[in-house]
Amino acid sequence: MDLEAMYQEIILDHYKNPHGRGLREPYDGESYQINPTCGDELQLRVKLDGDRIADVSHTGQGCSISQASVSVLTDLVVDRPVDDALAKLDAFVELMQGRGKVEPDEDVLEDGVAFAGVAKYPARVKCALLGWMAFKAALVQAGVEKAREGAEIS
Amino acid sequence: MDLEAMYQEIILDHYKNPHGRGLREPYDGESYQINPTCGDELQLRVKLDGDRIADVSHTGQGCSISQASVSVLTDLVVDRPVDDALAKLDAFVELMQGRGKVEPDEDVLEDGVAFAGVAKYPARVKCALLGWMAFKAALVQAGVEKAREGAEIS
Amino acid sequence: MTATPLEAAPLDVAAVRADFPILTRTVRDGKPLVYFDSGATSQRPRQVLAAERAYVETSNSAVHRGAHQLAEEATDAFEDARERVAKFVGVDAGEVVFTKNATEGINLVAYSMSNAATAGEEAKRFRVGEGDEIVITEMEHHANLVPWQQLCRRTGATLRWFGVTDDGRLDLSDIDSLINERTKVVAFTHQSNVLGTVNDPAPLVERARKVGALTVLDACQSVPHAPVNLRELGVDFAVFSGHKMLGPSGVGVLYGRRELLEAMPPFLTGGSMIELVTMERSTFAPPPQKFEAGVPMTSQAIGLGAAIDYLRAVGMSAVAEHEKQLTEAALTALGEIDGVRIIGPTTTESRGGAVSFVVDGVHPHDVGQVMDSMGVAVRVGHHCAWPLHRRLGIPASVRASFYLYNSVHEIDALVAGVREAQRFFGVV
Amino acid sequence: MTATPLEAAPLDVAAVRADFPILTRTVRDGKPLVYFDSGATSQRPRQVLAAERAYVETSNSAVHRGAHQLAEEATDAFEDARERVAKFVGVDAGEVVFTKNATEGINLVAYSMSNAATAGEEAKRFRVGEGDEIVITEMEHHANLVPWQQLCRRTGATLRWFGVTDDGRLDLSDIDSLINERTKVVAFTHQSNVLGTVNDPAPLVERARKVGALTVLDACQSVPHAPVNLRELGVDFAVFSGHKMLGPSGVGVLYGRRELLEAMPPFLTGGSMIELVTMERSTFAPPPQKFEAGVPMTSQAIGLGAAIDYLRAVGMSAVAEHEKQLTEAALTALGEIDGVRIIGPTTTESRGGAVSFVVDGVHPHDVGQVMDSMGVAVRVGHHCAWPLHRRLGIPASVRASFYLYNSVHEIDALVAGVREAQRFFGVV
Ligand SMILES: Cc1ncc(COP(=O)(O)O)c(C=O)c1O
Ligand SMILES: Cc1ncc(COP(=O)(O)O)c(C=O)c1O
Repeated sequence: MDLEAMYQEIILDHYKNPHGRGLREPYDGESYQINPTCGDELQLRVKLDGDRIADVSHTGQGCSISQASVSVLTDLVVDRPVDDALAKLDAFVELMQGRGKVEPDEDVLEDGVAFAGVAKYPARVKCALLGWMAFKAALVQAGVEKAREGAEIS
Repeated sequence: MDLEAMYQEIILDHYKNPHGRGLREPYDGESYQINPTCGDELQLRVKLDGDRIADVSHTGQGCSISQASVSVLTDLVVDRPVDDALAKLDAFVELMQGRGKVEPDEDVLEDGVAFAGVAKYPARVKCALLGWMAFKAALVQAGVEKAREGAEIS
Repeated sequence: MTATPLEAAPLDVAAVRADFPILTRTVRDGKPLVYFDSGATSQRPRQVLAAERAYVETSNSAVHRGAHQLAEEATDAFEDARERVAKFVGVDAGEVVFTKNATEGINLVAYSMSNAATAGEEAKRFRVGEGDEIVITEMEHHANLVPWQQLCRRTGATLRWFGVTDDGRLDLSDIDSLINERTKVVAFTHQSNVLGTVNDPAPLVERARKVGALTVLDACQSVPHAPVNLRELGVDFAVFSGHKMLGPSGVGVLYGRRELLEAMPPFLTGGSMIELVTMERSTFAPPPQKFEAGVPMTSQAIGLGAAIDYLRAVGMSAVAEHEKQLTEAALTALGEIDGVRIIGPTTTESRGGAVSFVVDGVHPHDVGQVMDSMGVAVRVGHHCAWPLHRRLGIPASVRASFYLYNSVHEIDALVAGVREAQRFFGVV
Repeated sequence: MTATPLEAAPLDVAAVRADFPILTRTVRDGKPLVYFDSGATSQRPRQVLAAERAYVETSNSAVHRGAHQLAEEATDAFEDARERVAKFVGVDAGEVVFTKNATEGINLVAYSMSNAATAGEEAKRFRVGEGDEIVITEMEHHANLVPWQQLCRRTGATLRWFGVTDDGRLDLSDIDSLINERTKVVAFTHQSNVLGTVNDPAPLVERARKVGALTVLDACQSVPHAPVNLRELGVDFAVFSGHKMLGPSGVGVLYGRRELLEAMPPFLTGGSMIELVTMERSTFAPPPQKFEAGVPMTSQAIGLGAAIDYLRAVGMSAVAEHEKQLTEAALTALGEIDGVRIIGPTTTESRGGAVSFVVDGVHPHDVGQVMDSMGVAVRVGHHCAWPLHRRLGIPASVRASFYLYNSVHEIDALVAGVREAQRFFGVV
């Protein structure tokens, strides 16, 4: 196994300097997620501005993968239309649940493509999805009904 | 397997003409036993006369082995001192639980030695012991404290 | 011309038998084994042994808990087995809970229901108490009877049941009164392990739905022997056991409709079924994990997956057809013997391959002993269906139960055994 | 001169390893497997596989139910396994109940206690309700915590617990107030699956006896690793799992003192555990059958018997001594690495072979991933002891757990893994 293939530079960079960290007010939806197998936790807030994601803020503790993933998420969705964000969410979930067999679309996922290697390690997929589960749940709480649809994350 | 070795003539004779059959009054102790794996049942009564077993009467339904065994029991214990009967009980239980490796004493067990072959078939041991369990329990009910001791039957 | 689908190919008994090492052994001084006790437990083909062994020798580790390669492989193999089981009975993997046997599955539902009393609002529909009724049938195996008696004992609910007709069919004449507004559960067997009777779930499911009762199907004797699609049957829960369908002992299956498993309170608790644990309180994982506390029967689930592959390869329709032939042969041959009384339907109409009977004048135990001396393994007793035997007025019976590895000429041994028992005990 | 008893012979690791096929495999592109996850589940030697296979290929059938030769052989083999298990821990066969895992064993006791509310007078001593207390510890595995929480929930009893000291020992300073006249159960682990800490049952058993409380020992991590005599320890109940002691998955053991098992109400109900069944009510068989509903994990119990033979042949003192050496080596080597903090006792005094630690600046999941890439299988997370981790102020840890087949030089791989994780994540 090639450690570097999994822990791409991009992942390590986001892990060391996570974007969007710290909880901010005001917000429209919030979610608290835990990974029951390792005790990692994440609290995430979403602020909407009409159909646009205005802000994503978060705090918590976790491994490099979960921390980097929520940082990338922040980059991907903030300042985007909700529909775009949901499309990215679906694409990311599909990538992560693809057992390494899904070819990621860099136009959609940007830095998120770095997680392609993680998809080969089922035990880490949960880590990578933790932030996205929180994002989805926070959107639902913020009243974005269509966030209920789409990929199921587990 | 030799069927004749298990179903000795003596057993078949007792089966066809069971001794002591029918419930009689008066009695001092009574017991109802069932074999949970096959549903066989046996009701048995004991009448004491001081330290002597005055009568054993029984009814029920069961296979040739359980029927013959209670018939032999009747022959062995009726008109004997309680101590003798308990010694026979212990000897019979020992024989039956001996997996065919115990040499029966004909002086003690008389017709009961015919069950030596049955001891090789664990599933049938329970059948052979059903009447003896009932006898033991009935003695206890009749106030014979020492019937509590001795071989455990299960 | 199109190729014949696999399912339509008749079963090649000789080829099947070659996969079961135990069938080549002899018993009681060299008699070839005639195994007619698959209703109690079936034999395992070498493919099942090989699958378990391969797992143990290459990937064995604790599932859902580790992050190393072995744990990954083990988790994949385990979940893959779950998929196979689910597909085999037409449901989703998330609706399949692995238990130790079918008995645990029924107890799980019964205990979850009494646990609902102290669980949250989402579990409300599972609550039972005084005035509520649980309906079963008089032909149930103890596994689908005693847990409901105990649930009633714990909660104050009342147990009621469908009777059985003299010819061994379910008497549904009082269905509308038996299943009523007070009914919380209707639990019944798909196929009787004694009579062979196959019950049509449709009327029971329909009536139960109408009154809002949950249905629990005991599929122990149907899933191994015929194509069964639980979704199509429309039952809420169903159970079956691995050891009765060529799989290992120690693994059973509970199917539950997803929304029910989601709302139902947990039963066994401990590791791997939790979401969050503090000393004060815990929350629980989504199903099926919620119902699988502790390290599971991993290699056994994998063995069950291999058993299902085996059954699929043979084809369940072919299995059913083969058993029908065996049953027909047995019913005919036994029916021709004076003094033999068959318990249950005497034709193969809505009937599976368990043939129980009594021999006038010879106790079932003695019949079994004679058979055993001839190498024929049948079961004697009440087969864990004591009330049914009482209903039929007999203390016990002899049961021959068939499976895909039995050949029609083995029926001759069964008949010879009965005749020998009659001769030996002097009733002919 | 007398012969040296087998127990005194040191363990021959190379010979032992040769019996475990999985240990010769490689992982992650050809790295030799270093298996340090036996605390989660152990590997099975070929002798265990052979015993199961021999059973399945010659005697497989339903135990305690049949009268044919296979059923006899199966019942004998199964009961023989029970005898071996009993002897191994110094108790009687009638006191050994086979469960699917240790988790089921603890749930069995907890549910029997709530069932006592609706059972007869003989079960009175098992009843719990409001005002009663259940005492556990903060170092319990979820399996010995959540079932007690749920028992409290069902009955209204209160859960209380012993704390853990900073160095990972049980804090018994408040034993006299924690275990008091209201206490019904004292449940505690013999050896922590995280800290390695070995708890002396004596003071807890003594105090519990004084107040009439029942003791339940979680022996999951002690029975596999050292000589344990449950009778001498004086506990009322104990549980352990086959899969952690070289045996198959799917089989666990509950020990209960005979008089308690006799008086305790049943838990799972169904076939084989009954005495008399009518539609209205049932009575139950004596223990252990009373607690073994349905067809049991037969070949697995037999495999466990073979695992015990294997452990006895090696000698449990030799196993314990060998693990002590491994633990000593690990504690020393890890102690020398800057930035590594060992969780739990740092000497081998009253301590078994589970060594958990954290690496400053590197999350346990990431440490585990690096280890895995080097072929070293450790466990990361809270190891089903979340409250303990919270108490120690850490979300998770890395655990290396040892068994008889680990060699001391494998500790080098553990150390190399930690150093590589530190290098890779740039914390050194
Ligand atoms: C201390 C302890 N208790 C209980 C258990 C539960 O054992 P099982 O999962 O086999 O039921 C384990 C292992 O997971 C353990 O380490
Ligand atoms: C109809 C039926 N239900 C339930 C059971 C119980 O299955 P198990 O003993 O595997 O739990 C059996 C088999 O014994 C059965 O035949």
